[in-house]
Amino acid sequence: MGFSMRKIDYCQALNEALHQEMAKNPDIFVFGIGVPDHKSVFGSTRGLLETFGPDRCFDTPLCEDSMTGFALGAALGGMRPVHIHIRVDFLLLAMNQIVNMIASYNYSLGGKVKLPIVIRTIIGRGWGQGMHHSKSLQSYFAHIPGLKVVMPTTPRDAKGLLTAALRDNNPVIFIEHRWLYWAENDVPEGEFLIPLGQGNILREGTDLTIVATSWMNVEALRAADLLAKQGVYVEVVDPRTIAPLDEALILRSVEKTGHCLVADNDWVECGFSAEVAARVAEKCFGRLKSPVRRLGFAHTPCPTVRCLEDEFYPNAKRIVAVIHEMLGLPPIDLSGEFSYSHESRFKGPF
Amino acid sequence: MGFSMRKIDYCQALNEALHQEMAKNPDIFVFGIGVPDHKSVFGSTRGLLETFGPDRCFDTPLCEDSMTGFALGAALGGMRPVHIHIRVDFLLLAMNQIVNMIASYNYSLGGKVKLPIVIRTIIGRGWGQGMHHSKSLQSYFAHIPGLKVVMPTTPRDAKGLLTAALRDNNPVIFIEHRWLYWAENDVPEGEFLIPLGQGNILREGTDLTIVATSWMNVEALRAADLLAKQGVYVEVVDPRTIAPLDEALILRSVEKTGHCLVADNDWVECGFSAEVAARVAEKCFGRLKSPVRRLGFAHTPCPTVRCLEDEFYPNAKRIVAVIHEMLGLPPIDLSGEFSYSHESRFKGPF
Amino acid sequence: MSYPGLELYKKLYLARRCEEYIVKYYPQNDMKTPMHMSMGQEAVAVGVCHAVGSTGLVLATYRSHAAFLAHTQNVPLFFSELYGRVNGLANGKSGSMHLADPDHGHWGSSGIVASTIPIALGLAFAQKRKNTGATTVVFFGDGAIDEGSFWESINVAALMKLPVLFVCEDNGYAVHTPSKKRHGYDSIVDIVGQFRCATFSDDSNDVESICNMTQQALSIIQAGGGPVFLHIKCYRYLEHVGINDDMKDAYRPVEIQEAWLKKDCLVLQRLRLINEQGVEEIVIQQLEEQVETSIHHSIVAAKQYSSPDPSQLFHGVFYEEN
Amino acid sequence: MSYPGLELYKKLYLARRCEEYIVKYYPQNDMKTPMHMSMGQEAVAVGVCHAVGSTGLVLATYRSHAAFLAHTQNVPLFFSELYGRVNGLANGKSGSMHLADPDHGHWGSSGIVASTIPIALGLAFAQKRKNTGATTVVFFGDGAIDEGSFWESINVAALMKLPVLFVCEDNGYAVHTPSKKRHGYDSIVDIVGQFRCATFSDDSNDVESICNMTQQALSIIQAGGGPVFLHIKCYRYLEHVGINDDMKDAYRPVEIQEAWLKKDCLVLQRLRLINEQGVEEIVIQQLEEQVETSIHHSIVAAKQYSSPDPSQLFHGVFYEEN
Ligand SMILES: Cc1ncc(C[n+]2csc(CCOP(=O)(O)OP(=O)(O)O)c2C)c(N)n1
Ligand SMILES: Cc1ncc(C[n+]2csc(CCOP(=O)(O)OP(=O)(O)O)c2C)c(N)n1
Ligand SMILES: [Mg+2]
Ligand SMILES: [Mg+2]
Repeated sequence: MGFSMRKIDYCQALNEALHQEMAKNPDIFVFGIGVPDHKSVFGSTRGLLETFGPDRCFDTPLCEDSMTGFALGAALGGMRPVHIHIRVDFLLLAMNQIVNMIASYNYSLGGKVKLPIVIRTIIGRGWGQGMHHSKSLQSYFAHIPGLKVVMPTTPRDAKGLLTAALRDNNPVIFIEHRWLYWAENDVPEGEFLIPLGQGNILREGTDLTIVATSWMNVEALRAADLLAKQGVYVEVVDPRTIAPLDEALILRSVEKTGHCLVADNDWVECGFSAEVAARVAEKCFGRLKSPVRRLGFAHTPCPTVRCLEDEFYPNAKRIVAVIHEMLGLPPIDLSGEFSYSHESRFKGPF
Repeated sequence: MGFSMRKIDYCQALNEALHQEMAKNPDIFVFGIGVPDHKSVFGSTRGLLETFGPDRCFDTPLCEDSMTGFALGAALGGMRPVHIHIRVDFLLLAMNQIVNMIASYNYSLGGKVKLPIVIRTIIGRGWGQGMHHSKSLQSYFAHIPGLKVVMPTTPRDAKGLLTAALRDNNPVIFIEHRWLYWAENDVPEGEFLIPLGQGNILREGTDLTIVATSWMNVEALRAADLLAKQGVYVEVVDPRTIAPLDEALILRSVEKTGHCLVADNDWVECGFSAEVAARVAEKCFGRLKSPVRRLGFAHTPCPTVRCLEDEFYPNAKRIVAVIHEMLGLPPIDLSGEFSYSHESRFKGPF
Repeated sequence: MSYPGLELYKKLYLARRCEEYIVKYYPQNDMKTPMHMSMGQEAVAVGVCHAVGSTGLVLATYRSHAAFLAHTQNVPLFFSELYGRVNGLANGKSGSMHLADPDHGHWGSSGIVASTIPIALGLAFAQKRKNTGATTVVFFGDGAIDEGSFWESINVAALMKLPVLFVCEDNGYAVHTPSKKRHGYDSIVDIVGQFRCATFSDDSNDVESICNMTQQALSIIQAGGGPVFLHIKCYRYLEHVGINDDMKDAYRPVEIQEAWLKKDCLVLQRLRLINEQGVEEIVIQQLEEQVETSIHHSIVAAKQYSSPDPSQLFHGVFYEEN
Repeated sequence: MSYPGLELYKKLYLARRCEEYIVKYYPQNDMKTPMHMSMGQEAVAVGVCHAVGSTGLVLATYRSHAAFLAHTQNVPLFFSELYGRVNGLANGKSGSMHLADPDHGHWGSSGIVASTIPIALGLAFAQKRKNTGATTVVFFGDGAIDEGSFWESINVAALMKLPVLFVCEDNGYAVHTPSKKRHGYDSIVDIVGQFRCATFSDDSNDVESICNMTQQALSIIQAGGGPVFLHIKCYRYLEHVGINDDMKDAYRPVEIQEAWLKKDCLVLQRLRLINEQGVEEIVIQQLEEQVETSIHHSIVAAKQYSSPDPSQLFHGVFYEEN
């Protein structure tokens, strides 16, 4: 049970959490479309079939709705299912089982049973993923009582939070971002757990708080770098779990900085950014030096062509520009700065 | 095309809009589970089968997902489908077709086609409707670009907005509240239309703005009555369309009153109430006299038993209590005042 | 009980009388929950649940009463739940549409048509993995077979050879819409039979036939032969939801109702006990009284419990260790 | 064209060569859209679309190219869309996975498996209501038939006798998972045949057989006989998504690939033209060159258009009058 560190990537971190927890707990099994194939969900389920056998790592027909019901039934039967979807968009086929059934099932049983269900799902982006492979939907799940919602940003969080999700006795929607799969940082080797409901300060700062989710933390950190050159120090707060939300951490940061920008990896309208903005505006009332601002996807379906995709997604430069507005600073020329596009890695086929 | 008025109820208003528009436009047809049966969706589709025949008013097998795709296809083929669901909860089976397909279909065709699809659906409440017959979900639809979302409160609005929805060339989710079906007021006899995207001031006031949706407007008006006795005059703003939102109307009201409570007929977390609160807090920054507050369903599944149902739903008394807090007024005893429960009408069977 | 058919009759009688009490007391407006009555259809739930026995796991629909009572016989908590009392199965949170009693192998009912069918797959998978030998039974109506999740579930169960018994309670209607207006085929049994899933059908309304048929089905399942689909015709006596007769609405032909009334499952079984199984009527009457008394007591007891405390609202959303 | 099979060959050749050009130019990273290649499977799209003719309405999947090209032959806008140019079918918004061309009766492709199947129902209903006489064709894979919406749609089409042609392009795999790991039955055709839906199947990879079979299907549909289901075996030459061969991944047996390569649909049809239909090879070569040139020109032209203006992002979410 060492805490010795070494650099691994987000994908390996997810994979490691699964290996370690499945070795410990024979009730855990992973399943879903393509889960045991040679591509192993971008590598995140690698080795599970070989190590734990086809009873604990298996493929399914294409039927998201009924296999989600399957997960619920397996949990009722004392198992700990992990249902994996290669895109969040496909969960829209399973909303009845997730929202009508899973979320309220325990309530209808008087709260008596354990319902350890993990739904792992991946946000796509770039290279023409387009309107059917780019959704995020954290607000859909956070809106519903009875679901926990997790969005890890760093490899360390990916491992620690997935471990926590696998040990939780309640349904957890675990949303990963495809572009984060290549992120690398220090991750403890042994088992370790980050409790659900604890946010994380990714970077300390004094001048403004950015609350960011998933990939948007990468953009926020990059914006923080750009702003630091100007002597503006922003604090980047990653809630990590969307529900339950670590409101206290967010509020503490905003109390300190007096400014808050929410950069959510999703559409803005009725999204998680609205929830954070509403809470911050209410709870820090009178102590905010500027109105809470929000950034998210453009309010359009996600287009395929790159030049429109670039407009669709907010990025570090847009964050910088909004922060300049918020702080009353003159705009600066960022045209020389790069933007993330993962062109070289995330390209055709994909 | 007279504007002569007479009192009819919400259900008749819906029915009248359907009759008038179907008579005008042969491309409109209504369909869905139980739509032409003798109960005619609580009476709202009454007479359509007899008047327009089984080609334009028909029943379907129980398959929400594919019949929603059917609606999309029919619209592509030049028809104007109206798909009716007796509870909003059942739309969770159709989320793939609504969110992945309908909402972005025109975008994928370059915006070239008309997609006149109306999805009428009803919010249940009371008498043990419970967790599968009580959802509201306006934020789910408003979150997604490409959908319009309407929630009429008054019979007049029901008719005017349904007419507008039926004439719109885009998908409209039209959310009715079962308890409003008995509401009565003056409704023009002839064809008439309330444009989508226009809110309505249901009651003028100077001291505080309540932005309320659907049934919550009834509670808000009742709260306004109770408060008026104390000399507190609240303005009740009904957005009527959730998307596109008449932000200007809301902001104007809040600029006047300096206080805003959002009373949404839904869960609070990442809901429409968050969107309104975030916008008002941002746009009225510095001119608000108190933080924007929100009221909605308790963050639990909807329980069956009455005493818990009463806790689950916010009501006029809770609105009054929150407003007292907001305005710094001492609480008053409301125990003698009635609460709406529609006990006598909305009871078993149902 | 020494007579083979008497236990079956007792369960039929229990289900029927519980609902007759509901009809009687519902107008007092103290059971504030929408009632989808099983009356008329009891032979399905009783025949199947009796064969499956207490180790079986059951999932059902909002038309929950007969399946619940036949499997759990938990009359006291049944009424406590319908009355929304603090000692109810879910402290009044679930009501008639969501009845469940995991301690007695009843894993839930649902207000969403077809939604418990896929849950049965996972429950059955868990039994297989944990080698419990238990069979999972899921009840659903002829409306549920319209839904995609039914088809997906048949495919998955057949593919994975899951120990599931699918029971289609075909009362011919989804609310007021007859099957023929919803089905683009003649025989669901012929279709399901094309999957790797054995099928049986029955339209006798005879609880013993249904029980025997279920036993055959169970032997296939227990031999590892995968899922079995039972298609059982039946007739709903009352309106879709509620306690009233609705023949006045004229959507169901009177002749058909008459035919079914003639083979009422209680009448059939009671006659058989007397005429074929040599049970004296007095024995039956005693049994009936016994059931009657137990129901009566359960109702009286239920009413004496209080409603849950408002703070209960927030409990049970997530799992709570005891 | 005077030879009956030449037009079919031309369409096969067009689809194949367009994709070969994609394979050639994709590495230049200017077509930034995930490519699900039809290569190997062209006989299905071409045979069916040819029979259906230009009045037919087509819906397809993300494996969109062959069906799109066979039905619309709109090569210029096809490439403009793949290159994300302002003159593309949807100004670059739709890319490979969402190809559509309503002006030529192509009503859309989708990135969500099975999701265009129910859309076909409504499109067919509209044709029936408007008496256009047009048939709606929907293409989908063997993976799509796992989804509930497929089953719901077959039921609805059969029930409503809709003029729909369901075309299952069975390449034996959903991504890397073979049918037998996903299907709890032996024959989809036997199952669908139990609905009120005629069925046909083919595993010849012969475009003329497929075209003839489709003509038979159309005569049933046009006579008001309701929907027809075609089950057509085929083989995908490349990886699930992308332009590469993936036999190295070893999830598909080499023998099977070899067998299919032997009956490559272009080879079959080319040989038939020469050996059975008396077409001189030079005629074929001229045709090939002609197609080749048109593709080449389309690509050159597409590249010369500019990308859409960023402001385009906000257009087309809702219907805009011109
Ligand atoms: C998914 C869904 N769609 C629609 C409804 C509304 N509804 C409730 S019961 C019912 C009919 C179901 O018929 P069937 O399955 O035959 O069961 P029965 O009521 O006849 O026992 C319908 C349409 C629902 N509850 N869930
Ligand atoms: C609803 C849904 N689930 C999963 C996926 C991921 N996915 C994309 S293609 C595919 C396989 C589909 O197989 P099939 O229908 O046979 O079509 P093929 O690719 O073989 O042409 C899968 C699982 C998806 N796009 N949509
Ligand atoms: Mg029925
Ligand atoms: Mg395939």
